[in-house]
Amino acid sequence: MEFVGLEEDRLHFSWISSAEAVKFADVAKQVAEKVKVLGPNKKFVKRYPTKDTE
Amino acid sequence: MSEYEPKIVSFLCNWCSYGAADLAGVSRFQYPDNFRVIRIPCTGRMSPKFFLSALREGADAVWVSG
Amino acid sequence: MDAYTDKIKEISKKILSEGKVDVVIGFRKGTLGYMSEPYMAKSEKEAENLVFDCNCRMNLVNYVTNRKDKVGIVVKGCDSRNLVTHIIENKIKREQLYIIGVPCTGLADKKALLDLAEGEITSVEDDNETITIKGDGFEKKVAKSDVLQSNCKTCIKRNPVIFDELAGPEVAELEISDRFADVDEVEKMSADERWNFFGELLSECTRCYACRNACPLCYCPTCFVDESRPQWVGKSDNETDVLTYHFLRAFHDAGRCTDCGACEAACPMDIKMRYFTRKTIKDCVEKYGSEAGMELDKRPALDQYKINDPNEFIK
Amino acid sequence: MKMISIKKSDWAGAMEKVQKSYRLAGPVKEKKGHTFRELKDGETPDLEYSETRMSVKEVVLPQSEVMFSYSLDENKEGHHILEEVPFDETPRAAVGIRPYDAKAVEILKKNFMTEDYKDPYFERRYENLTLVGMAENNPSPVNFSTSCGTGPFDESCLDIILADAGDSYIGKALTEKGEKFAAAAGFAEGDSGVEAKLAELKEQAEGKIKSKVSFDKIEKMTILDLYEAPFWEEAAFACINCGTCTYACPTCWCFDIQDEVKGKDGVRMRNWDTCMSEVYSVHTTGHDPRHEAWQRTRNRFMHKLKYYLDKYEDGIMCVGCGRCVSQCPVNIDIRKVCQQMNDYEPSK
Amino acid sequence: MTLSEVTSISGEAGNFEVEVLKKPRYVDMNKCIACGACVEKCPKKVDNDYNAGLNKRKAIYVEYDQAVPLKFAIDAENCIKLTKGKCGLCEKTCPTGAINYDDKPETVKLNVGSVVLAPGFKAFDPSVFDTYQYTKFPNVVTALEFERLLSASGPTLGHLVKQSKDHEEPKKVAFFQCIGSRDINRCDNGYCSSVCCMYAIKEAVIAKEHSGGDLDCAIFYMDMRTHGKDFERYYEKAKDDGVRFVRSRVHTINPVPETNDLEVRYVDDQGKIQTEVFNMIVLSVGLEIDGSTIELAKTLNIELTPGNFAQTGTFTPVQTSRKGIVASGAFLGPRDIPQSMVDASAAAGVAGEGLAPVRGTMLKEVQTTPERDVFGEAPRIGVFVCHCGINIGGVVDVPSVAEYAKTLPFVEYTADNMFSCSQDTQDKMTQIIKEQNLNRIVVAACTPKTHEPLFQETLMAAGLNKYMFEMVNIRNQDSWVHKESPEKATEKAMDLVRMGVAKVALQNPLAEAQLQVGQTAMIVGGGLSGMAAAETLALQGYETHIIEKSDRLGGNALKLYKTPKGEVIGDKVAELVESINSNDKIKVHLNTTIENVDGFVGNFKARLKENGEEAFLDHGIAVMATGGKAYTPDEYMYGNDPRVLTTLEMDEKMKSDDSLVKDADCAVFIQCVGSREPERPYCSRVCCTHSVDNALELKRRKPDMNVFILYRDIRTYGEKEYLYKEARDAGVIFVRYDLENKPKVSVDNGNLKIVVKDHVLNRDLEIEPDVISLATAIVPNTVNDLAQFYKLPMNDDGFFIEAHAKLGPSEFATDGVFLAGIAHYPKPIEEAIAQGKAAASRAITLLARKEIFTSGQVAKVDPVLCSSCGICVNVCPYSAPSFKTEGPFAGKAEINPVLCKGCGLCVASCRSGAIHHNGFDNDQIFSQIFAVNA
Repeated sequence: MEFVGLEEDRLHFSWISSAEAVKFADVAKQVAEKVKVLGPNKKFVKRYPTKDTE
Repeated sequence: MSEYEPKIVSFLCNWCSYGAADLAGVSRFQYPDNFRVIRIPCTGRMSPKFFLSALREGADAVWVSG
Repeated sequence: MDAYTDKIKEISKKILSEGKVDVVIGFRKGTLGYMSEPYMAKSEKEAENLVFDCNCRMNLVNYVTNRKDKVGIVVKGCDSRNLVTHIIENKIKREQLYIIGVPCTGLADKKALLDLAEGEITSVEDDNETITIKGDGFEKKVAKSDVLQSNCKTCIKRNPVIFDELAGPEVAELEISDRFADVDEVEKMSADERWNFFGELLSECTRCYACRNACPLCYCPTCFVDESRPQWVGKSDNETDVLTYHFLRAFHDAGRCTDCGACEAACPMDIKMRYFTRKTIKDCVEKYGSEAGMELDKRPALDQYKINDPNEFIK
Repeated sequence: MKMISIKKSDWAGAMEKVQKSYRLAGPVKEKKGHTFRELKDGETPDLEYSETRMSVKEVVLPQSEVMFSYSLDENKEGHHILEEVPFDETPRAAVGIRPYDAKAVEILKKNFMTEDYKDPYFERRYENLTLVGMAENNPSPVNFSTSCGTGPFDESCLDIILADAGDSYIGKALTEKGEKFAAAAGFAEGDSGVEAKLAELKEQAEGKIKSKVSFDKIEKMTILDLYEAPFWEEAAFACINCGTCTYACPTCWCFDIQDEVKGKDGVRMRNWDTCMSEVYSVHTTGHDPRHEAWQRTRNRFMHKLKYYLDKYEDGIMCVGCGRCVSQCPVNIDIRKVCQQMNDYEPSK
Repeated sequence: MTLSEVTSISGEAGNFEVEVLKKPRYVDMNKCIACGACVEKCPKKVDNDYNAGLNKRKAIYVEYDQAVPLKFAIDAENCIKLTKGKCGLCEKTCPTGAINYDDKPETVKLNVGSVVLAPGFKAFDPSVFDTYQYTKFPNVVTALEFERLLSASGPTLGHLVKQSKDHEEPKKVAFFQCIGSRDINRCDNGYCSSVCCMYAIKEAVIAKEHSGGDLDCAIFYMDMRTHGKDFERYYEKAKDDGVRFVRSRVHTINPVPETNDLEVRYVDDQGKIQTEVFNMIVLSVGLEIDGSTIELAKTLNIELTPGNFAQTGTFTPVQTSRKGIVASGAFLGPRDIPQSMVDASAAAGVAGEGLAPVRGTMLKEVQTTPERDVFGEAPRIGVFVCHCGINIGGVVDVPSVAEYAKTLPFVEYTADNMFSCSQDTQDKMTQIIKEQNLNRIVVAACTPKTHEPLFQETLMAAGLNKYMFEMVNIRNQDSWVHKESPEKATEKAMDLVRMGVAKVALQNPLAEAQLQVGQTAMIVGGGLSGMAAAETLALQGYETHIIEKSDRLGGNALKLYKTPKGEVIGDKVAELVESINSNDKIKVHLNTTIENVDGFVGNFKARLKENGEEAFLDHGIAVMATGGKAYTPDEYMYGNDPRVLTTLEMDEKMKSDDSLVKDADCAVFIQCVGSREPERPYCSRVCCTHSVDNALELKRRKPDMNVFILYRDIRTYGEKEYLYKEARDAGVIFVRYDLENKPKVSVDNGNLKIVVKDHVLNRDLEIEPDVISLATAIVPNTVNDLAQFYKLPMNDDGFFIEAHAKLGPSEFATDGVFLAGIAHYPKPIEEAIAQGKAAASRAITLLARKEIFTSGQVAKVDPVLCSSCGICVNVCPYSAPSFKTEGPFAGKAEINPVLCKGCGLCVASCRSGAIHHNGFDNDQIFSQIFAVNA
């Protein structure tokens, strides 16, 4: 996805075991923070046609 | 920018991160409210279709956690 | 090339007459001077029509999917790797096949030929070194290396990996210094540049699916773009849908694509969709050290489940 | 009928002028060659081209066109009711189309604008459209339009015809619509020599067309004979069933209606469809009368060269533009297939 | 039964009377919903034992967040109400009225047939050592404390800091091994605690991960004992990662004045005194048996070893000295998780041997409501939103959420409940489902992980298929974590409910496949572990077949001489073989190989070649006890001189008192022959003990014989350490060598000569032995075909890969196939037998069910869409997909619902979109994605 130009921070992967509540909350904060920095996503978003496409 | 509240679709593994999220609740750890969780049986279930679809539908980010 | 053609005819007639195969799938001369058409010879007489030249741009493995009869097939190096994947993925059995391997010196880029032509092309001749384009009142000779299809310039396997018989002596493999230069270039761009680059790349796509249909890997009974439960990819020429299609198709070919170039050769709009598949090839080579279709007993890189070394040596 | 002669150097100015009252579509030179598309303001149709991959079909029957919009939100007024989408009534012109492509529009009309039924989407676009043709002095080697009842200088379906006469474009306004357009563009009036010059160019151009098809015998054969002819499997073997030929074809008119919904808002749209695809013919039961790839190929040729011929008794559903021939990835050639059909002698 | 202890056991095997004292919890387990409201209010803080006293908990508490049962308890010693009669805050706070200060202890009498003792261990308390000054310096911590510091759920949330007041991050950490182990001078624990080397390495590696690579970790040790499966690799990797290993026992720690640092003095490998300053010192404390356990053993009349572990026999590894009472875990000796798991299963298996005749005699039938057929009905969704007292209702606007849910498609009924999980609400829900004719239910409340089964029962009681249900997590993942923004939390709850409704609307009733389990067991391998497995299976009443490729039972044990405990192995094996042969439930197939296996759990079918003839054997489960063999060395003159023997050959010579041994004046044992080498990077686990034992035996036979053991690390783990000490006391000379400087064996004038570099003297030592015994590696037997038949994974060394390295050592990820003995990893007799019994015990849990019900949430192939590419077959870790061999869809894939674990890997991998995932199908997940935005 990055290859086609999606910002790196729009996709996050992590491994958190069921015991790692702290890590979960931390990662959640980081993810939210990074995405906020990026601003609203414009890529890959389907613009649904609402009226004549012309 | 402070107004901007992204919507982040999170796919959480039932056995790992979903449990961690539950536990975070038990422990009352506060974290941002931007996540909309979809419980999946295992991160192996995660298909590229879901990433694409989430973004297509206007999610600002996707978070997959196992 | 004529030598290949003669040998292919000879082998085909032999295996057809001996009953080793029911049909031979190869190429015949097209109606346009710069095209060869996939063709199935069912008799010795029809085998006379077979040819092989630098216009044989389609990947014939596409034509053997799920066949039940005994098939002779003409394959280049890349095609033979698709054949390996086909056998691994149960699309055909090795026993059904009589493989006529063509040590390949590359295909001529259709667009390059047309650009060189000064009128109608009546024939394109290829002696492995030089291409001669003949037409209405003109004749041009060019070095073959100047008009190669771009995938042929970075070919890693010109000789077939499996075959029953070769149509000519093996050729030297290419020495490639900078195999993924095109992909590297894109990777160097910023996210926005890449986004615009691909937007531009796909802007003319009409979703005719020639690339998919020319691809031997795309044999699913129902393609994901045609799935209806739910129908999550729209069918219009909407740019997101177009991108979704190209993007996910590349995902599906990851670890399996041999860069045969049939997709690009088939595209009526000259879209360079191999950027997508080549990125997956690069990643598979770099991350898993795996090339598609090199061995019959090795499944594609992303087809494997490996139990990771359990590294939590917790007491 | 007004003669037109306009210096090439004046062309851009005329187009700029006409854009004040018309929306234009035409050939534009891009990286990979000429494409035919809607023009942005200030873009000039480039008449110095040999071919465009897509035809004028896009203008009267866009690849994707929204028909209705609707809302599923029960809190909104008029929910669950299909609403028409607004249409821009500004006159449009397709400038620089080949005369035989205009003939294709005529063929499309047979489907979309019949006596009994008029497709409103097609009709409003057609009625609003002025067809400004650009005759072809050097038809491509795959062009066989003269066998199809039209040609590189066919005036029958155009509003204006233009032709390249060296340093100027000459031509004539053929209809009232054409005259209006010519006036809006301020085309200079041509002298009486124009007519003769056009005739001369026409003869030269038509003479250059070597490729021909005949369908005289097809007409006389029965559908069943042709349908069951033995050559189909071989003729269609190479076909990969992509949609290239159908999308490139100026006369292929099939479409598919789709709903797209996001949240509670949706649209109903129609998209080009292609008979080459399996989903085109598969029934909801799962049965597919044209399950085999070659059956779909046969259907396309039978429709173009036999069913249409029988139904409308007005030639074949083909204008001989040659796009499908040059764009087909596997070199399936309608000329060859037509020949095979015409030459076929049912054994009976 | 929690908070309980056994006070006495009377009677005998088969009919014990056990008296159990059940202490009061002061919290009604049926009412407690573990919401934690009480903890917030409780004013009394107490040291938290779970975090090794490093932080505080309250007097009402749950030990840790994942405790089972997840119910709170009041610590009576610290509760203000119970000690002083005041407070009572928790009672007021509890939304469900679960607090009961009047709870009383009660004595429960149980009548049981067998008893399993699993009392565990306690960590050694290093306060007794004044040298390490554990009590004096805050930065000297035990490994257990360090473990908690590293843990994400620990007091510092995994952030490593010093325990001195500055709480800075340490730069240098030292680990001292063998604290309270291998030491009879100061602590009387002469045994090796077995696990400390490995946990120290692990803690060092994790500390480096948490604190960044430049954290310096040094481990001070005597012998590095990484004898467990894959441990040696981990040790090597730790070295590569920069963990320092210093072979030395530190004698003093001195504080560095003005700092919180500690100076360490030790003697290095070359005999030089070194000093080094560390910020933290971790004492790798050993395992020991708690005094109360020793008391219990006395009460129960169970004999203990010198180390106070339960006394067992090598061939009866979990059997205590009292019949009917078995033991497991660290009570049997210091051990790690996998070994404890093996013991536990073995103990259960042995305990069950005596109970087989009465199995299933005390069960009760459960009443069920017939399931309503909802096929063809449009969805009628009921949405129940839970307040959970104030847990959700205090943050999220529950009535609005319920109101909002009404507007969603197909929702016919909504309600908000105070406590959805209470019995009366459940009954009401059942009634509403029936009255409103609902066919799909959404409950927005806590987490499905704890409450889904409860609500599913409600659905079943109302006659609905239990899968027509979706739980929306608005407590754990919403109200509890977004307390500060109630509006956003409410918005999120609405979004989540919308997603849940969208998903459940597409849910279909799911059937749970049922499968008969063939009641026959097949054991591959007639060695000790195979026979042990057969014995347990047969004693529990199952027809058992042993497949042995050779012409006799016994395997490697036939070549062994005696156990370190002195048991003559030959006699014991003969006894075992006799008991196997005389058991009419066991059929032994000698000279038999397995040609092919078809089928799956409960229904395997093997094609055998028995004495050259084809035979078939249907079996419900299989045990892989395929064993291993001695590696044949190509070094140390082996094969070139008859005086160079392998350990097994040495055993033979000792058995027959061969003149080679009898007349020898000098014997040398060389360790790690073929083990711990680059091409075989694992420790063979048994060789140190074996060589030490043989050396000792030689000394016993001929006390003036010169006996040398050339070793790299001596790994006599557990109570085997006593042998090592005894051998040193008896005059066996131990000389250590490095992999880089292996001993050199040559023949000089017809005499054997060994040159080895002595580390202490730092010069070459020449020995002229009369006999050399090579401790050769154990290599697994080649069983690639079996692995393929059952689709079992193997590691790079050729040992099978078990289901889980820690928690599932005796079974495979493939259902119905179990693992025992050397095929898993090299191990001594008692561990091989224990694992044989463990494998049998695991198998019995399956066999005893007679039929298996599978989850409905499995993957399913649509053959029309399947393209037969085989990716699902290849990618599945559980071998659930295969190709159909007959019928109209022959060649297409199908998934055996019994084997499918519902992970969805195949679904995601299927390019053709041909695999449906019941309960998590693509359309359902898409519908959730589509519903994310309103």
